[in-house]
Amino acid sequence: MSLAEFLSGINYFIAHLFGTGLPMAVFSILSAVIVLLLFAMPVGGFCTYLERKVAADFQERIGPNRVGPLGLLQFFSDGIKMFLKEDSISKNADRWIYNFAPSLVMAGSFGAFAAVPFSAYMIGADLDIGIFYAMALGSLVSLGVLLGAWSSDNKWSLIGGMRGAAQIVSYEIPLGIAVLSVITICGSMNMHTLVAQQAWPTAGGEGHFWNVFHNPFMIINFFIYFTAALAECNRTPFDLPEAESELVSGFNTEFSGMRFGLYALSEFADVILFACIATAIFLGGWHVPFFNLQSINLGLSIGELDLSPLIQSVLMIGVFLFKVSVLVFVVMWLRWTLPRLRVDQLMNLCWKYLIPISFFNLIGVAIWTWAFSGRSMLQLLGQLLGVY
Amino acid sequence: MNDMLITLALAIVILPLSAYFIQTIVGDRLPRQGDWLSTGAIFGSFLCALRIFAEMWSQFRPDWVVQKTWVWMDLSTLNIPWKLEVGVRLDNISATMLLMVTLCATLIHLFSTGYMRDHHGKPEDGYRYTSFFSYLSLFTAAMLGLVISDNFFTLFMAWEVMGLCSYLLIGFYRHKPSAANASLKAFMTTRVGDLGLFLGLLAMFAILKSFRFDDVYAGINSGAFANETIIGVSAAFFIGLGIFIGTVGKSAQFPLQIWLPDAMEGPTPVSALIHAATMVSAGIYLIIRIFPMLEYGGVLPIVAYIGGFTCFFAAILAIKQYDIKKVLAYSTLSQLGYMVLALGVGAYSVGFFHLITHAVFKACLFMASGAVIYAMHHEQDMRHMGGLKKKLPITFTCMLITTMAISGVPGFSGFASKDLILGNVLGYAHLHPEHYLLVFFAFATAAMTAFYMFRLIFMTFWGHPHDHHHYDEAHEVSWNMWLPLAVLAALSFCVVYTGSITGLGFDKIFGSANEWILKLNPAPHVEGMESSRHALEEAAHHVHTPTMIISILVAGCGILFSYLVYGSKKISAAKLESLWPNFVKKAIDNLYYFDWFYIKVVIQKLFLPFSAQNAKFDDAVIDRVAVDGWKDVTMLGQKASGIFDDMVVDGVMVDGVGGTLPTMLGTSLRSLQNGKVQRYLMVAVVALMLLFLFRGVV
Amino acid sequence: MTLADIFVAFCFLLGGAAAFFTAFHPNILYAAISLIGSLVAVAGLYGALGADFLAAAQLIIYVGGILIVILFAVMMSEDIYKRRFFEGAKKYIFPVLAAALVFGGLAKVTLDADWSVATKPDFEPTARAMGWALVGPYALVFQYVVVLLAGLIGAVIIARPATKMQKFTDDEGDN
Amino acid sequence: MAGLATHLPAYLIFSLVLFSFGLVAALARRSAIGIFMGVELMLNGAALNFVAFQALRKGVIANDNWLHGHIFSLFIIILAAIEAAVALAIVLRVFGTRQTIDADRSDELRG
Repeated sequence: MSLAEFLSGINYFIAHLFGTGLPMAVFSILSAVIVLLLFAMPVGGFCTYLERKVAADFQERIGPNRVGPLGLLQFFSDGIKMFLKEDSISKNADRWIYNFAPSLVMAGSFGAFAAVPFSAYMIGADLDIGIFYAMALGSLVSLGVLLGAWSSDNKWSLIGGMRGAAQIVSYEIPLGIAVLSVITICGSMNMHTLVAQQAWPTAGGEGHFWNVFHNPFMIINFFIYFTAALAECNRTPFDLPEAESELVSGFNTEFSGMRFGLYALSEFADVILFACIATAIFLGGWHVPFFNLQSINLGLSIGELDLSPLIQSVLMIGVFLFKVSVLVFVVMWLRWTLPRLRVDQLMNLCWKYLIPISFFNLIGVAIWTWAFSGRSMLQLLGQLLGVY
Repeated sequence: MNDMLITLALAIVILPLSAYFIQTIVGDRLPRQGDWLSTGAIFGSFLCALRIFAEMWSQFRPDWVVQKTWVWMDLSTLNIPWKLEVGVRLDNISATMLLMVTLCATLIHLFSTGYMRDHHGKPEDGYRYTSFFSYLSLFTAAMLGLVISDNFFTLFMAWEVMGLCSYLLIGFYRHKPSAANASLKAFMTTRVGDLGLFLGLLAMFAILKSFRFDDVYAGINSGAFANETIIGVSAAFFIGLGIFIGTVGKSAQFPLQIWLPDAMEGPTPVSALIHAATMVSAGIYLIIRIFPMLEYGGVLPIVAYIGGFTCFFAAILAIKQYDIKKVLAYSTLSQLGYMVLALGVGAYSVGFFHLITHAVFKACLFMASGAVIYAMHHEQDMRHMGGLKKKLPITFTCMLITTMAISGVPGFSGFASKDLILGNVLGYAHLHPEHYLLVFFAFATAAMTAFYMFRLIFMTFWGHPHDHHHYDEAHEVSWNMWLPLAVLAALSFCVVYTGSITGLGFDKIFGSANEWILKLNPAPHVEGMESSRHALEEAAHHVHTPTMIISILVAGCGILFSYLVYGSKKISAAKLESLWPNFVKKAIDNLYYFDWFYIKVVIQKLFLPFSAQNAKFDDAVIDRVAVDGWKDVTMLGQKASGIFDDMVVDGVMVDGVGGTLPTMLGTSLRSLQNGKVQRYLMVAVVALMLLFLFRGVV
Repeated sequence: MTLADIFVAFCFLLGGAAAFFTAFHPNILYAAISLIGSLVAVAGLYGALGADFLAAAQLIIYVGGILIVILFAVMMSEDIYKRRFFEGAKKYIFPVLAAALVFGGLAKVTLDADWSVATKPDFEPTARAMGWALVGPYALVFQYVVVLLAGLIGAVIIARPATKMQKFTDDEGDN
Repeated sequence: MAGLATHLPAYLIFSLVLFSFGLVAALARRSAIGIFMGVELMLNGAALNFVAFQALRKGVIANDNWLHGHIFSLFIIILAAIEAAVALAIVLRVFGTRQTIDADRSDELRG
């Protein structure tokens, strides 16, 4: 995967629909716009609605119900409100950094979506180092949080930002090691390959089903990943950077208007991103048990154009988004279930438990992969029963 | 099949090693503080070793070998002839060793669960029960790793890990200064030997580009060492001597024997495991592995004399000891000397035979002494014991059996192996009459061994109790402490090793397997040495019967004498002692002045003045001349510039640019040493660039 | 004049300008922030040269790790609310001269050399090849890199407050 | 400007620019962190060199398929990470003992 290809980030799906006649650059911009505007922004906004609904459910309230049917358009009106609000900057704030920081966070959380494989045909940029790329861009978030916090000239902000950066830097380690064990199993960092390997096992021995069921260590690994990802997104119970009962609103206290909107949106985008990656690398992406969606062929076509990729894509995206939304729901559920940790507990959890356990798991996964030549539990079972 | 054996061999090492890691990390939180984990792990190793041994037994041929080698590091892609291979080698020697080590270690672990019970408690309160077991596991893993190695590289690694464990375990009672000192002494002394080993191995790698046993043996036979010399001696001699020095350190031979008696400061199970059964045997094992090199390089006479002398003078020291563990420590020294002597005269398989038998009965002796000490509430002085026969019947029986084994009473394992050593030494002396001194060493030691070992038995178990308070409280130890003794004592009968009830030659029960240790372990083939080996075999066979008679006589005399002095008290011990010349007594009391020599002479008179001289040189020459001199030079420069300023500039160009130049000169010279790191960096960069730009000119 | 050329030119400009601010900006925090620009530009150039793994590694380690730590150190040690700490133009004179000397000398060498034998970057995936190289010809170096872990432990020990260390050694002494 | 992306001297000069600015920062910055940032810049310049040579002069120096330049850059990055840890530990320690990280004032070693 080269820079040229990266810049022109081929969207397989669009290429398939429109052919390759148009210049690649247009595709790339188009795909970026589609990914950003048509997916991440509305879904991020929708998540705010969902969060309020879930919260209301947990507290036996009704929640937003005025704007649109069931209050579904609430996030839209929220967005308008944010756009129209006065964009105030406090007097001593460092204007340059203050204006610059939210876009860093934005770039970090939205840029990584390019590597998320929504279906076998729809992936923003099919990079050879896809998962690594997503994590690399994710590391911009901590920088944005720290700088935004510092520039707003507010001690609550600064404390929140420091906490946020320390937390994200620390939890990047167990997260990375959990991802590393997935890479150990699959022998690739390419998102497409990672997902493709998790198909339901076929007679030829292809596919080892969802990675989370690959071996006992991977189940633990999934939980480590999930915990670390929660901390990376500053979600409860790790929401120390914006602990509203201690720090007003943490690192984004001073931000208002659309700048705050960017922070809020990218927080949800982060949650969705980590849910997407978790789905792709642990929960099998678009794969479902018992058969492979890619083998569906209804024989429909429009003229020369075979429609089966389109149909498969729709199914795959549906499956993928279903898994993602389950994970996102769990994240919201946790918010109303677990209390917030103290700072020392947070660091203890990371350095004394998650990191040693994840190292142990990495070694375990490596030994498993070596001992069973990369076969999963399911495949071994199948061999034992003589199914495959 | 072979793959399975290799896997088993790896499992043997990995089991205790993982036990060590688990113990280190979570040992304190396990039930019973995790002693069952270490014990269970080593028991698993024992089962694996048993399987390997069974395979070896079913094959029953001298050249049985299973090995697998992995490439660890291969830099030949970069045109560097550096290829490091590590692997596992299972042959008759290592299979037997594995069985012996795992058996002893399992039993000693079991024994420790009883012996160390007083240390049970939370680590916060200073109890270190878990640490003890984790160290034991690490040690065992290292010893087993040494045994399964197929090359000197991993052998050396395991060797050093054992050194570390020995340090940790000797100094286990770290609140006692004597224990801390003893651990340091052991570590430092073996380090001297390790230096020799290291040099030998380096020389070997430089010549052979390989560490593997097979390559070494093949290299010797193909003449790879034939024309090489290192610092004026032949390479084979240098390598052999260096590696033998490693043995001298690890197996506590003369003159590096000083650490082993002090090492008795450690807990008794440690003494049993490390300083009797396994670690000191590792030195002998090393000689066995490098034997062809010693033979080829002509180091064997040195080996023989060092072994002979060690066994003799350690036995003399043992006679005078009153600490029960010290007696055993010196007897260990003495028996190790026997093994080295046997190997030195060229009796390869006999040395190995004695290694195995000695490990078994000495582990039992040490644990029995541990049981006695435990029963006597940590009283170690034999003068305060006595009459324990009735109080500790099982311990007594086991100890008596093993004492008979070590003394060479017919029917016990020590008789078989020691008799063979004596026979070989005598045969060797027949072949080379100039070495008759060795025969004297060997037989005198046999007599003294019987004497001092029975002295121990009589003083401890016979007679009347000297300390009624301890005596009344003493009682037989619990099952987990006597069971190991019983097992090892059962293995101290020579029928296990030679297939005959009484010893050599009669009543063969095992048929072809009789004397299996000797049959299975012939020395590796060395070109041109076959005739001398054959001659030794002939000679030893020739003197077999006289040797047996003499050795039984000698041992019997020793036992009888011991009974007369300490059993029936017919001869007064004090009177006997007064017969000794005064200077001998004094020398023995001071352990032949070895410690005195090393500390007073070698360290204080040799090393300290040397380093003092160094310091003086540093102070006088480097500091004064080089460092301070630079200051003088700088000051001189400044002064000169001042004079220049006064005379030339002020004088000549009074109000022109004259004021600035000396100031700049002075400033720049002074700023050479202004302590600011950036200035230094800048000077370096500028200088580098100037050098770079004008490289054509300079 | 392809897309890649524009991208590379952009990276050059961004990196150069950011490096300038890193060296000359009077506010240390701004210098640290403009360091991001240089690092990101270098990451982009890695991408343009076909080193995709390195580009991502550069981002994740430098931007996500080292820069955060630098910002932490700046915020914890300097009095950052004293917005300007002018370092004095005088202090820059000799360093700039020295750097100019270095730049001039090396640039001359660079431009004088004959670079006619050149290949095009190939945009193959590099991660796998690098992995093999690390366990192949660079195995020894790779194992030595593990030793650098000692450096991290040393850092932890250095950063420990002095009083606590003193206490630690005292405790040991009592035993 | 055409062909800039495959023009080796352009990369070399750019890395030289980074190196020189890094040198200025390392030599002139008063604060130890500033010096450290300069060092990071210099390291980056050097690392870029390796990759540029690997990509654009492939097979000229080492005639095999190992990615030597990439590996060296990777080692530089690893080294820089560890250097950051150690350097900033020292900075914090210095700040703890003398309440300043001004490199000019930490000159106990002056002659």
